[in-house]
Amino acid sequence: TSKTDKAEEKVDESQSLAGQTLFVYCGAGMTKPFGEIADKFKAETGCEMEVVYANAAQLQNQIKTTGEGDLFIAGSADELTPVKDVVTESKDLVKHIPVLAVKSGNPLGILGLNDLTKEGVEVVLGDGDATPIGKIANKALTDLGILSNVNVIARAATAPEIFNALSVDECDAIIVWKENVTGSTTEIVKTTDLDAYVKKVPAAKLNSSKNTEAVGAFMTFLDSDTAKTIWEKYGYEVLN
Amino acid sequence: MINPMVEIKDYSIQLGTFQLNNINLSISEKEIFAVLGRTGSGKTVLLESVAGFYRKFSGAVSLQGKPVVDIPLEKRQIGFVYQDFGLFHHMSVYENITYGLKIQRKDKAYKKEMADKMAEILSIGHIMNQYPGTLSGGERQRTALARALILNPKLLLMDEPFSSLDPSTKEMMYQQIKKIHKIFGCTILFVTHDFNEAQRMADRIGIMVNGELRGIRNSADLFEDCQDQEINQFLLGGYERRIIV
Amino acid sequence: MINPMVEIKDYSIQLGTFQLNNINLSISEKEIFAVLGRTGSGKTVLLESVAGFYRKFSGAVSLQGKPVVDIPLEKRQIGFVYQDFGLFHHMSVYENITYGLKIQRKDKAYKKEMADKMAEILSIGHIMNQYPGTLSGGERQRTALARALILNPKLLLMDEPFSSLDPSTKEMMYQQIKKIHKIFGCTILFVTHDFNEAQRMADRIGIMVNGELRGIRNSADLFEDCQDQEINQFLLGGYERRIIV
Amino acid sequence: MKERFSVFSFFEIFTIIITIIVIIFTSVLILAIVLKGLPYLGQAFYSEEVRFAVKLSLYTASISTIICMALAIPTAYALTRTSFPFKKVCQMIIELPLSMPYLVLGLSLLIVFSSDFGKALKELGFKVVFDKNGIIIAQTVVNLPYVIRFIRTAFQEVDERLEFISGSLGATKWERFITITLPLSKNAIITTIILAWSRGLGEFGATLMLVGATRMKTETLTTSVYLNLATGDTGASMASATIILIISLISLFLTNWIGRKNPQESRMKDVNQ
Amino acid sequence: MKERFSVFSFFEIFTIIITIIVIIFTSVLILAIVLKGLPYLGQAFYSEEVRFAVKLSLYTASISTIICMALAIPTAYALTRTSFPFKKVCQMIIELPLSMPYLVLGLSLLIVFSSDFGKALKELGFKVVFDKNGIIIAQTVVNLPYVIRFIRTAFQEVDERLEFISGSLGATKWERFITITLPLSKNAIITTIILAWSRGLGEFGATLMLVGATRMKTETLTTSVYLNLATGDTGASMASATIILIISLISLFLTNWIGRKNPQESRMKDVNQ
Ligand SMILES: Nc1ncnc2c1ncn2[C@@H]1O[C@H](COP(=O)(O)OP(=O)(O)OP(=O)(O)O)[C@@H](O)[C@H]1O
Ligand SMILES: Nc1ncnc2c1ncn2[C@@H]1O[C@H](COP(=O)(O)OP(=O)(O)OP(=O)(O)O)[C@@H](O)[C@H]1O
Ligand SMILES: [Mg+2]
Ligand SMILES: [Mg+2]
Repeated sequence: TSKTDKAEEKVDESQSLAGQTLFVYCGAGMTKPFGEIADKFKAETGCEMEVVYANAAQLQNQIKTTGEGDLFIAGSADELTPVKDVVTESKDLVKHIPVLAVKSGNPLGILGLNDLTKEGVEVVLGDGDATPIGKIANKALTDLGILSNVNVIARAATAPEIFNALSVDECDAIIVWKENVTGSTTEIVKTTDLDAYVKKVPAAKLNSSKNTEAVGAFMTFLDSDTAKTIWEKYGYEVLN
Repeated sequence: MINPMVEIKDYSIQLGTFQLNNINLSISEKEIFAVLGRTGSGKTVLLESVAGFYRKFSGAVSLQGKPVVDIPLEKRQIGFVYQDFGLFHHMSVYENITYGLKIQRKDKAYKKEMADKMAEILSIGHIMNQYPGTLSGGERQRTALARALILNPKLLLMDEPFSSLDPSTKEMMYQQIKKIHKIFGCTILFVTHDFNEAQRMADRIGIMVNGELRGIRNSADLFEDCQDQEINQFLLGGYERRIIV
Repeated sequence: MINPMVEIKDYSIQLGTFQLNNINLSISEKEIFAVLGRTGSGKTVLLESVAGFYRKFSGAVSLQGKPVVDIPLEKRQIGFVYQDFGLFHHMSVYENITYGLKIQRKDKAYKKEMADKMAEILSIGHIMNQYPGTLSGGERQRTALARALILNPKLLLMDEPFSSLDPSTKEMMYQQIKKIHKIFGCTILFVTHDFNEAQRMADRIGIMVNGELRGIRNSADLFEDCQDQEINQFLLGGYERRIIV
Repeated sequence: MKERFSVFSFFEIFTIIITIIVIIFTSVLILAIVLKGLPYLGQAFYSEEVRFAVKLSLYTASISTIICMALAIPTAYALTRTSFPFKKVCQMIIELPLSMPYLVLGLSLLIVFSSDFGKALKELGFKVVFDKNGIIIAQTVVNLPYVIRFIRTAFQEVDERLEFISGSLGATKWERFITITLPLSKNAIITTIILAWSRGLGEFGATLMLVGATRMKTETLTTSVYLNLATGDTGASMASATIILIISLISLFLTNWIGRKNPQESRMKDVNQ
Repeated sequence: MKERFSVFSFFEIFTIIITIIVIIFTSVLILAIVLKGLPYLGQAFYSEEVRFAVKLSLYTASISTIICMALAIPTAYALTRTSFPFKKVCQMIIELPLSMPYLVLGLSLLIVFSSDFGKALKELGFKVVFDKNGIIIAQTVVNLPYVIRFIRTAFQEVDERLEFISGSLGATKWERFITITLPLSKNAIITTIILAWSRGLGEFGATLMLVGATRMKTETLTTSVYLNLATGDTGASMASATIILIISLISLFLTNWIGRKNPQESRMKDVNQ
């Protein structure tokens, strides 16, 4: 098919990218899939990949303060807002899916967001301003008109911390990114309540990038099956 | 039978290369006993042993029949004037002197009264608010003396207690200590390098030679000749000096 | 004209409530000068002043014509035997004694040789590897003496340097110091409470009374009567004692 | 009377130069924060959220410092003045967390206090996870190994002979400790308190992990810095940081003022080195 | 010869009980980490990435400790032994960052080293932002105020009289410092080194802000803990934490072993309190 052709073209390009370097900022949550993608790209094209991982806030500050770098892979498009001045172009990569998670076996029988208002259900969410997942949760619950009825016992500052709260059994339900939910002590509630709030992981080109050729090649590579397989391996859903 | 105040039996102790060897001594109540001896002969170690300072030893030291190490440190009621004074450098002279009374939870007025009495006896009234770091040698020595005396201990151990004093202050101290001894009847064991001082103050005198307590004599008989050549030599060392004067 | 070794002119200093008042003294080269005086009369402060210890004073102290405070501390070449010894407690006796030589970057063999010599003179060979914390009073004193003597200073200040020694060791020390003085010709200024010691060792003797250097006499004339009743009294304090012996 | 100062030696000049470099560098760092925070400072002072955070920060840092000292002083005493089996090993265990990232300590605390033990505590009314108490515990755990280590070092330096003498004057071990050991380590203890309190004020790794960041409930100044930074609101964030600096300045000033020595404790004060 | 121990007083028993509580609590915290990390430990040891992180951690922590001490010792000397104008103020400035959240210090560093000054440094070949050097600088800045404060306290406790005596025996200020002041603060300095090194090993707030974490380039053990935690891989994360614990244990053991006293420095060693 045409996709495999594209991949082959890239192999041909490899000579021209050897010796070049791409400087990428990537959210800490995506360390594993993106690390693998970067490795693959380097293997195929010979382009050096320097990927700085940190949490979104730190990356945003680094981008703004240093004025360096080619790409920013953020957890959601919202995270591009603080750096919108320096983003020239962005492209969505994979779906970032918020889910409702509960303890495995779903002892409280939570089947949807509306069940969060049930008596005795303790919920942990992300901070409504500082974390995208917190914003989503607020939005979803507000849209249902139940935010004030939900017993939110705590707000956490990062997605892994939200998940920790559930996995150590300090609450009954959480709203968190799908890839955060790992291990056997928790499970994702099969509900469509959050489908409307699915975000997309964007790859944003920064205006400090002078390496148009390599950036272009990498952007194309992100579309390749190789990249998509890797994303899927780590629980992300590929767009369309 | 009354137990002697201090009873040392077959006491030996090893400290580094130095050994205090097989000491036997009994000091009765109210007695004043002086220890003479060359520098490094073990006088201080002997006093420390009586105070129950050391952990590993053989033999026994008893105070009024009770092994000293079995009495908790804070209950031994021994007044000790250390050779290097051992003052609390973070406390003023007044606080140093009244330390024991503070521990006994005496009230302020009583502390003040006792301290004034001590200051009077030892003429240290003018330095009460100074810190030990600013004192002169003799002032430190008298502060240490006051700190021990104020508790009116049954047993007073003094390690060269007047060595930093000038002759006239010394003279005054002799009289004061004698007076205190008469009034309160404490037992005194002290170390000195001054033969004259030993004779004036003590009932009996012991001479230390190389970690052994060799001659124990009555004060008046100090210079009596004996078989022990080392003792004769030691006493002569002082005697020579005395005839030169 | 040769400058005197030590020249003190109209020197006054205030320390807390104590005042050293208008001192005038000139000590010529190779002279041995003794200071007597009651405890707390300011003898130590006088010695410290000669060593350039203090920051605020009036008048002047000069060594060989140069104000002592203008000479950097490390270049004053004064040997000082402190009343409380001031040993470096983190160093062994050997390290204490050879400290000055180490600073002068002398080699090991030389240090060893000099230390052995000092050990011989002061009979402290057996304690070379001990730390000051374990020494007896007399051993500390001799270590302090050795540390000062080893540098062969032009001016030796000694604050009651033999007070912790027994008579026979003292006797030995007198002879050794005299010998060292004869060989190296250092100037010596020392404090003592022992009239006999002062007379035996010193050429001249000064008497401190309440922060003033009152009588300065030749050694032989120490007990001469004078107008100053305080001095007479002070000397009598010792005399009384002497006649009692 | 005239005053005399000896000339500066080369070594002294060197140390002063290093000091100046350190001061300049520190000032630049502080300025970088303050300049960003200043314009938002007034606004921050009026914000109820910030005022809440200030109070919570001061409260938790103070309580955790008190707990830390209350645990560390006896422990340091036991480690230096008593003998019990496996003392060295115990000491190492206590000091092991020294190099733990605070994040890990936080996670570890979360695991411990979510266990049955933690649940039992919660039943008894002592809630830790997602609660103020958790902040205090996180700060305590983060500081404890340091504080113990420092106080231990301070106690070690105290001349045990003075303690012995105090004992022979009638003082029990407790009285010896209170009248001799503690006053003689005063400086080190003041320093340690400043350390623990400052670190309490600035800690966020363990705290965020254990109690999260619920606004107006478990939000300290430091969490507020963190949240505002994450929101992209650098100004507000630096304003909170500036408030921490101001608090810090006041406390340094106070401790300096308390810790000053009045009486002359030795002749060295008059000395011309 | 028989040995005698005085009976434990109530106070001593109390301190030992507190110690035991502290030890148990610490052990539980450590176990919570180790138990989670152990199954992944073997795998971690074989991972090239982890081995790189170990090396980088040891390297940066050691270098930053050396720099810290090299700056702090002269500064502490200047603050305690020399007099210059505004000394108290300087001291406060130096200690102000004590309570700064590391995150803020990191941001501040980022701002400073992204400025023209930082750009100039970069031109000169000294890259800080996104570079190993940045890790070292972040650790140094985070530790410096503590280290200065502690060494300053230690120097203050040294008897200046001994320094004076050393001077009168011919030692220049530098020699006095080397032979008297420094050896007499030995214990405090060892403790401070352990603090700085451990904190260097465990720091991530400032580091992440200044250099982020690039695998096989600027990834330390602590950032590895952080990244693994962020991706939800608690096992791998705790494995890295366990490695930090092991390193810590070894270093504590070594410093204990180096810091042991051999010669008998006072009679108190033989004493029965
Ligand atoms: N812990 C120790 N290690 C090694 N030697 C020690 C130790 N303790 C004491 N000594 C030695 O024991 C000897 C006796 O000491 P002691 O203090 O009893 O002497 P002393 O008779 O009081 O002498 P002085 O008159 O000089 O005070 C000294 O030579 C001293 O160095
Ligand atoms: N910094 C100070 N503050 C207050 N008083 C001081 C200070 N320094 C010294 N003094 C006092 O000065 C007086 C003289 O002290 P100095 O040490 O010279 O006495 P001394 O003649 O050597 O006595 P001794 O024979 O007892 O050693 C003492 O009373 C001492 O308390
Ligand atoms: Mg002795
Ligand atoms: Mg004196």
